[in-house]
Amino acid sequence: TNPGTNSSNTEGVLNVGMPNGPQTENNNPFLNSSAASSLGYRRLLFEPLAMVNEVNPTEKPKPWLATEWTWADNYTKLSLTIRDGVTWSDGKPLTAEDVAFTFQLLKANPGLNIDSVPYDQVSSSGTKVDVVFPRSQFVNQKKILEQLIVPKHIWSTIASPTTETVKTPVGSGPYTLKSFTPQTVTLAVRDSYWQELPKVKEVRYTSYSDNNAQTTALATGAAEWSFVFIPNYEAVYTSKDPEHYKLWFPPVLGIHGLWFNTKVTPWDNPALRRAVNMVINRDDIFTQGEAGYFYPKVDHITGIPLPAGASYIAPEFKDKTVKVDVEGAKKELTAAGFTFDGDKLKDPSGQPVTLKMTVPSGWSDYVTNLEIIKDNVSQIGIEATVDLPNADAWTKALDTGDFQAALHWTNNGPTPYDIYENIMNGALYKPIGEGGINGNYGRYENPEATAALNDFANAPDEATRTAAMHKLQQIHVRDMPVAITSAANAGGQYSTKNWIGWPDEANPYAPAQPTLENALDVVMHLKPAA
Amino acid sequence: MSDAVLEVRGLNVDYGLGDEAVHAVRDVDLTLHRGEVLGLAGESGSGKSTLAYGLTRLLPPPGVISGGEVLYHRDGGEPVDVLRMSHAELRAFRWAETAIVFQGAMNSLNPVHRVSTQLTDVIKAHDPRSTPAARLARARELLGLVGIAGDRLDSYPHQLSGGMRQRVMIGMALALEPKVVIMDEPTTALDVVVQRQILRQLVELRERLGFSVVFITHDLSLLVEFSDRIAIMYGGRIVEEATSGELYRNPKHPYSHGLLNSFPALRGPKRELTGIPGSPPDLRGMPPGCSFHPRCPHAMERCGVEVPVLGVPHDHVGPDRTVACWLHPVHDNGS
Amino acid sequence: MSYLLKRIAFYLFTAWAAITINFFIPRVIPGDPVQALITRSRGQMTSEAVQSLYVLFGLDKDESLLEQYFTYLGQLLSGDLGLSFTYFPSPVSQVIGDGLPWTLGLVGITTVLGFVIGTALGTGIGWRRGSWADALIPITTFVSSIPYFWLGLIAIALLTGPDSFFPASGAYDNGLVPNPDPEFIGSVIRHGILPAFTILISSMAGWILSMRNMMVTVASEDYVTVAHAKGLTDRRVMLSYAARNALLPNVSGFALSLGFIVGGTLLVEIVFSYPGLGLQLFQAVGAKDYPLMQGIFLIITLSVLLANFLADVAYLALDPRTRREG
Amino acid sequence: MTTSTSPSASGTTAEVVLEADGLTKHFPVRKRGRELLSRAVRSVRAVEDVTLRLHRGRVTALVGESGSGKSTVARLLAQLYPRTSGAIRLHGEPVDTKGGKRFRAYSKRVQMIFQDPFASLNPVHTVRYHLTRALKIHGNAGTNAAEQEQALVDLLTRVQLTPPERYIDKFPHELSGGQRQRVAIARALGADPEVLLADEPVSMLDVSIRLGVLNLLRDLKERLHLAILYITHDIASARYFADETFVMYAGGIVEGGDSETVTQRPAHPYTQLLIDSAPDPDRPAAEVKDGGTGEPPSLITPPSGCRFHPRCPHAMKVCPEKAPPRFAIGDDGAAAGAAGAVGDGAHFAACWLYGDLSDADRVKLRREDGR
Amino acid sequence: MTVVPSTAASTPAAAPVKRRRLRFVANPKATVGLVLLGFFALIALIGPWIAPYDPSARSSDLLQPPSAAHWFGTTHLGQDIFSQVVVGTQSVIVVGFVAGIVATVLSVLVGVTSGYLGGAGSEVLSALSNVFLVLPALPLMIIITSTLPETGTLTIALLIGFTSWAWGARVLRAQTLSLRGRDYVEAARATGEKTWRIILFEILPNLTAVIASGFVGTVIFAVTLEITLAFIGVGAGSGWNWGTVLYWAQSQQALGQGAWWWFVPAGLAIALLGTALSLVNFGIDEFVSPRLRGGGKTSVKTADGHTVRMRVGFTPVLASTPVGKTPPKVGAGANGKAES
Ligand SMILES: Nc1ncnc2c1ncn2[C@@H]1O[C@H](COP(=O)(O)OP(=O)(O)OP(=O)(O)O)[C@@H](O)[C@H]1O
Ligand SMILES: Nc1ncnc2c1ncn2[C@@H]1O[C@H](COP(=O)(O)OP(=O)(O)OP(=O)(O)O)[C@@H](O)[C@H]1O
Ligand SMILES: [Mg+2]
Ligand SMILES: [Mg+2]
Ligand code: NI
Repeated sequence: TNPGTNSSNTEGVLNVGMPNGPQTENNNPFLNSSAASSLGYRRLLFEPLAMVNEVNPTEKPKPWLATEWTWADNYTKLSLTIRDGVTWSDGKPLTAEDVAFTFQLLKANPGLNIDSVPYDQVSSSGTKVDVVFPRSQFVNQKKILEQLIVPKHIWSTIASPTTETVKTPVGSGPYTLKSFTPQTVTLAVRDSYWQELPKVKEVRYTSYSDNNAQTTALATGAAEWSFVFIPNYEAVYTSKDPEHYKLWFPPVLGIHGLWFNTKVTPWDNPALRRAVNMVINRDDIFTQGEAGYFYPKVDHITGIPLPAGASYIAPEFKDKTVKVDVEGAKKELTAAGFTFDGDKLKDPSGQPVTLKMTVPSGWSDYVTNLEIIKDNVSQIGIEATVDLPNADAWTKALDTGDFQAALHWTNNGPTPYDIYENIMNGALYKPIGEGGINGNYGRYENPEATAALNDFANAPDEATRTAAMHKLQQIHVRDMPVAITSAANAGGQYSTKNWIGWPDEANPYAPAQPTLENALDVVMHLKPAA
Repeated sequence: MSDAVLEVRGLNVDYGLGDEAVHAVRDVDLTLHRGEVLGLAGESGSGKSTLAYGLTRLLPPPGVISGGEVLYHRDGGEPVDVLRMSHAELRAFRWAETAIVFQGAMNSLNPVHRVSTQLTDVIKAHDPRSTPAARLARARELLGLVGIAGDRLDSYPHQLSGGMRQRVMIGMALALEPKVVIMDEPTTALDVVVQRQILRQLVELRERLGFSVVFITHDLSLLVEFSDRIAIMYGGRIVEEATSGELYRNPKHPYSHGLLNSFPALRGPKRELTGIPGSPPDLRGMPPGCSFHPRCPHAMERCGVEVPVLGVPHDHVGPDRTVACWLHPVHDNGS
Repeated sequence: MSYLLKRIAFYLFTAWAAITINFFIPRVIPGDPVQALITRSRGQMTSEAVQSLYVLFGLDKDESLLEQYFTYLGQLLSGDLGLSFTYFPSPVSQVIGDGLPWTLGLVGITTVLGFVIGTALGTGIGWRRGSWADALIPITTFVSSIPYFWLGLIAIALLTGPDSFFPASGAYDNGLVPNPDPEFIGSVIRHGILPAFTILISSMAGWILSMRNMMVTVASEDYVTVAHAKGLTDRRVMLSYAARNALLPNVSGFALSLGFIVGGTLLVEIVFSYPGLGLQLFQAVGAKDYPLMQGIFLIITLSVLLANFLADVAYLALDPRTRREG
Repeated sequence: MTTSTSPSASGTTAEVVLEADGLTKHFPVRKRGRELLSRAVRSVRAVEDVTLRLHRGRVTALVGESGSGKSTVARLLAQLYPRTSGAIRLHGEPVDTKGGKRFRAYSKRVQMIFQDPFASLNPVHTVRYHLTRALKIHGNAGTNAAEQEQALVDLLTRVQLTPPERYIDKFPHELSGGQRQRVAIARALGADPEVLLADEPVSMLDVSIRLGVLNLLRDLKERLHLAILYITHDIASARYFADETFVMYAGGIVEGGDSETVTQRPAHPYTQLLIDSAPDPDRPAAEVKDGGTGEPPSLITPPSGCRFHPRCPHAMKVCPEKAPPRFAIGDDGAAAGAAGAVGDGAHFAACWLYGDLSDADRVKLRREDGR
Repeated sequence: MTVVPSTAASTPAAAPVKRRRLRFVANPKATVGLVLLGFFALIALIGPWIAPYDPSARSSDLLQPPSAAHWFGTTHLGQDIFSQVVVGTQSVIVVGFVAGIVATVLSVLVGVTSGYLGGAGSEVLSALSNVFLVLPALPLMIIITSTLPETGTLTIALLIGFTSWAWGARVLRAQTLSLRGRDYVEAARATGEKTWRIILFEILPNLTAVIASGFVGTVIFAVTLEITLAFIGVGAGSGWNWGTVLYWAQSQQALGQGAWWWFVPAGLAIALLGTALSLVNFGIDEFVSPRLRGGGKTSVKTADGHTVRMRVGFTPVLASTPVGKTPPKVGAGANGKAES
């Protein structure tokens, strides 16, 4: 038997696992490259101002270090009230000054400001903090509220915060770092905390070297909480202990889909893109490529994941889902001047239509998805191939527009804005051959769409925003620059053997992913099983 | 014969098995007497080395002994057949009773061990109770015997000259004071000065220790000068055996005759060298009858049919000698 | 120039050349660490955020490759390996320090063990050539041809499980902190057995074969026959005469294989999630983590050179002939 | 092959073909241990100041202890080693070739038979290949296949490998040592040289085969007027086959002259030792004198003066001090001429015993024993 | 003297050559190896035609164990694993042999030249091969393959070839150095041979064994490397090979799912190919080094029916009776007792 797993029962230990490979002692909460971020334990050491539930983005954020916040001047000014009675793990009290200092730190060190929030003026007095921004931060609300706060008395002494590995992290969270090894990081609960102390006395973050090892750990119970892609999860994971082994992968507002290069004939023709969108078998992709859970199926015509984005759907698209419709697709094509030569599809100029889709060679789920799409499009006479360059070449190809079609993802956010912004923002447009962008890989150029995006981000009123959002949906449905197949997820695998209280379909209070901001909220909810 | 130490009877040695076998030594009968030097000469490939190794069962595969006896006469004991010994008996017998000096001294010494190690390990193997100090002293003494300073004990073989290595081997051969020392062309690679030094030492040691030597060489002058008796081999058989003086002055077998007329003399008037016509036989396709007959100037019809028997020629008077040639019909055994 | 200086110059040159190649090759790859970071994690990032990463990694400066190269050489000379990108801002030396002991421990020990056991078996099989022991040869050949990652995976599938003695991954039990107490050591050993076994099985076979062949060759040397003639015991002839000489080529092979410890068994570490240098290198390569890659390459280069040097020395020590004059 | 290609068949037998003057060869020695750091360069002084002439139609024997540099002299003469100093002249023309065309032109006229026939034939090539190459390189292969075949057959016949068909397509390992040695000789003859450097061409053969090869060499000398350098350990064969004999000791020539004279009336103490040591069945064993012991000298740090002096029973005070020049020796074996003025083919010895010395120099270093 | 027609004289030449070839085939190990290798080569050649399915084609038989329709079962997409393995053979064989040839040619060029020439050029070449020896092969391959937009089979093969010659060059250099001093090389020089002829015709033929076993070694190395690369998802390219099969099996956690059929065939195929190559290598070794030759019998039967092993130091005695004499009454079993 494995003593490592046994002991967790008795000692109130929670075993978290991530498939991220060995770690190096680095607890800098600002840097994504630190072990604290990679494994997610920074979320238990440091705390945000508020918790945003991505699974249900319309829900009001849960106050955390800030008890209250108000936006003013069309989201260019934020006033925060900081909670009283919070102490750092070294005993010093947490004040508004610490919060202000954190924002100033980000402003002074662009390297730390991973979200690139444009902080302008930051001031604090008493329990109040005021932050002023140069432009509307409507779409950045979540990022700002989720910012982890660090103690001024420690960080002001750090000469170079960007190259600081923070060996002894001092935070306001309920846990402190107990021990660090490249394999396992152990956190222990503090003596005092501004809330009721969590039931989990110790959290162990183990880093497994890859998905296989992580899956095995989940299956054996060595890891109780994780976020990993498991092919055929029933066979490999849940069947080992159906009563306790659970997974919950709610969709969030971000997508994966087949991006077309809209500047390459014949794929510059929206009718062709729409036709392809109509024949993609999303069920196969979901069950075979995404193992029936990982990236939830998106079959709404607007590409917005449901139910997370339900409130944003334009009325005309309500309940409009895409089903495989080969005949419809063919009709659409012939209407647009395409012809069929026997089985083969010819574009209006008479050229046979082929589709070269690229995906990095090692990405098994994407490759599987493309194999499925390849099969699907052959039904409308398109001869497709799947090209498997290496990840770097692929990244470069997308960056410079040197591709026909590729599976890729978008950013996610609290609204569908991030999805559309990534796909259609003209500000990100670069001609084929030029690169250096992060979005609009399909070279989609439509001033109308760009204007709608700007409206949504900067509009002073809700009505303009709604109108802009509906506009974006119409453009998407019409032009279909990306055939969206799946949603991004915020899920996780967990075991209810030792701990209960996890978020799930019935109680979606937070995403189930152990590295997201809500991880602390999840741990606070956990109770020993029976 | 009462003073024999080693008696070889009907020894047959093959390389390989069955039809492919090369019969390298056939029906060899040979007696080595106590304290004598028995020279073994013959054409290259006539089986001299094979015979020497066969005596102690040291032939490498695919060599096999297909028949015969090698009787070793222990002091005062019953003769034992070397070919019937178990491996353990053979190990105990080797070196303690018969030692061998191999053809190439460079290859006979293990290049990675010091001379001292190689000298002492043989003593240790046969006398495990001896102390290291005693063994080392003995090794030093042995080197002294063969005229090498004791400080060479710590040398590696490659640090010694060819002559010195050869002498180390001779010293090693004497380590256990064996009764028989077999030497296979021990001096071919050396110049005459060194050769003579070594042989002189060997003669002295033999006089002191009283062992017998089987001495194999191509150098007939050396053989005649150095050995008491000489056996001539041809085609895997012994064709003639006599005391060295006898053989030199009066070779009976046409092959011996030819051999002795093939080497030039350093002194005296230059004599005519006639050599032996023809080329050596192929062991795989030995001519029938006397294997020398295709080259023999005196060949008779009978020579091509019947193998001549090695025996004392009936026209012979004087000390022991045998020959296998139809020119010299032999007495019946013992008569 | 004396021989020794020449030798040193030769090693220095090789080291320099390898370091230079190791510097340039990763940099001619398309893409950069930031892009790789995003792509690899299917990360989501706005264009401005991407820029902040360039700033963070110090990649925003417009330095020519050559300038970077000289900066790198300068840092190297002062013993500074730079900061890793993947684990930014952890120093490369710390990352390597975390992985190296595990690699050396697991792969190092098994390499040595494989050599020792393989050589011993090879000695015996070669000495008894023609006996039943020869039947082992085809088996060994087959076993040595199995890719060891495959062997490892099968071992994991068959031998590990919730109730198994063998853990499937890691170097020690979760929650233990490395320190020399019996629990930790026991745990390390338990975790090491399976990976060690796969390496052992596949590396041993090679040694068996080469040692066996050398034994067969050496057994027919004259000095071995002499040793038999001397009436030494079979053991003594086998070990002190045949094996001692047959060992020589194996030893230099072994010394060189020591050099491949770090780079060679990456897959075992991947398959068994063993937190060694190979795994780190694999990740560094995927992440375009130049500093870490170079750091590990440097270790590999140095260890291969060191191994070469050891091979020289071992030969000198074992074979008195190489110490010969003229 | 015709004999007409060789120069005037009837010329004087004393014509010098190849000449070495003051030939010296030092081999650098690999350093070890502590010496690695020192600057001193150590070397094996394998050949030191050797002067030698090879005559048309004459066999010159070179005898001496093993390791005295005989093979090195032969290789130097064949231009296979660069020499440290000294000169080599072919028909009076100094030669110094490092390779390329001029070396090939030289190798056509001067050919060498290597000491070890087991090593000097490439195991992967047949007799035919070895011989064809020798013929082709030097343009003796004729113009068509038939002529080439004829030339091959001629060569093999000449070295008595008959019938040629039986040997022509054999690999070296299928030949006996004597046969190999004869193939090596045939190869050298294939170039149709003027000079043959034969390095122990019969060392590995038993006496009967040895005789055949030596008779062949004599025949070549007589029919083709080759100049032959015959290196051997077998002094008796030198007496029989060589017109002139030189004796080498530790890198230098210590005595030379007519073979019969040198072997029957050796002048130099080393030659005397050598002749005395040679086995001789006609000599009663008691007659053999103790030729002195002692190891051959190190060539890295050779003894000063006369290199033989540490072993010489007649060593005098001058011997360790000055290296002796060549002194001519009269027919009775007594000193007969001044140093250096030694005529071609005349008997000489490099030993102070035959020099003009003051009495102080003649003081014996050790008690003379025996002689 | 009669002119012997060249045809007549050259006929016997065939005899020794034939004998040599036969000896190689006569080695049972090499024969097994060659047969296996031939089998794989055949599959490589005709694989695409004999494969029952398109290896990439999906079907509705998801993750099925071996059956009559799918001999090696199916993948998570319903692809036929048997077809994948069969079609994948080609890539493996091509990579192995192309890489083997490239590396062998390079190692011969560098090793032999640097060994024979000596001087500064030799030092430079030797340093070059040392540098390549020091470069870590697998990581380097991972890096280089990511430099190239597409890594087809041939690219991988060439890359492996160009990065793995150093070991062979080193061995060949050492061998050449020792051959250079051989008398027959000197003798060829003394005969007047040109340098290039000496290298090509005197030295190279004597290196055949080293070159051949180096070639086989490189083939094994290249095959393993390709499969390893494919297995970790680098340079899997678009084609199928055994590594790709394993890669898919691994990424779909086939073993965890109990789909052993996904893993086992490709792994065994690799092991079999490796074994075949090693066996051929044995053949080469034993063919060239007479001392390793196991062709002859290693044990013999004595006259009294015992089996004795032939071994150095203890020559077997088949019958220890002088011919024509009656055996003495000593117990016959005492001699020739095998010791091992
Ligand atoms: N392994 C072997 N296989 C087949 N034949 C062999 C083998 N070893 C030796 N022979 C043959 O056995 C015969 C006798 O060889 P042996 O070595 O005894 O001759 P030798 O008289 O010692 O010759 P030399 O004077 O050249 O040393 C030779 O003709 C040789 O070809
Ligand atoms: N290539 C070399 N490098 C270093 N030393 C050498 C070399 N060749 C020969 N020597 C040394 O030069 C000396 C003379 O050697 P050489 O081969 O000329 O002797 P030799 O008279 O032919 O001896 P032998 O009669 O044994 O053939 C020896 O001490 C030998 O060790
Ligand atoms: Mg012999
Ligand atoms: Mg010589
Ligand atoms: Ni007679």
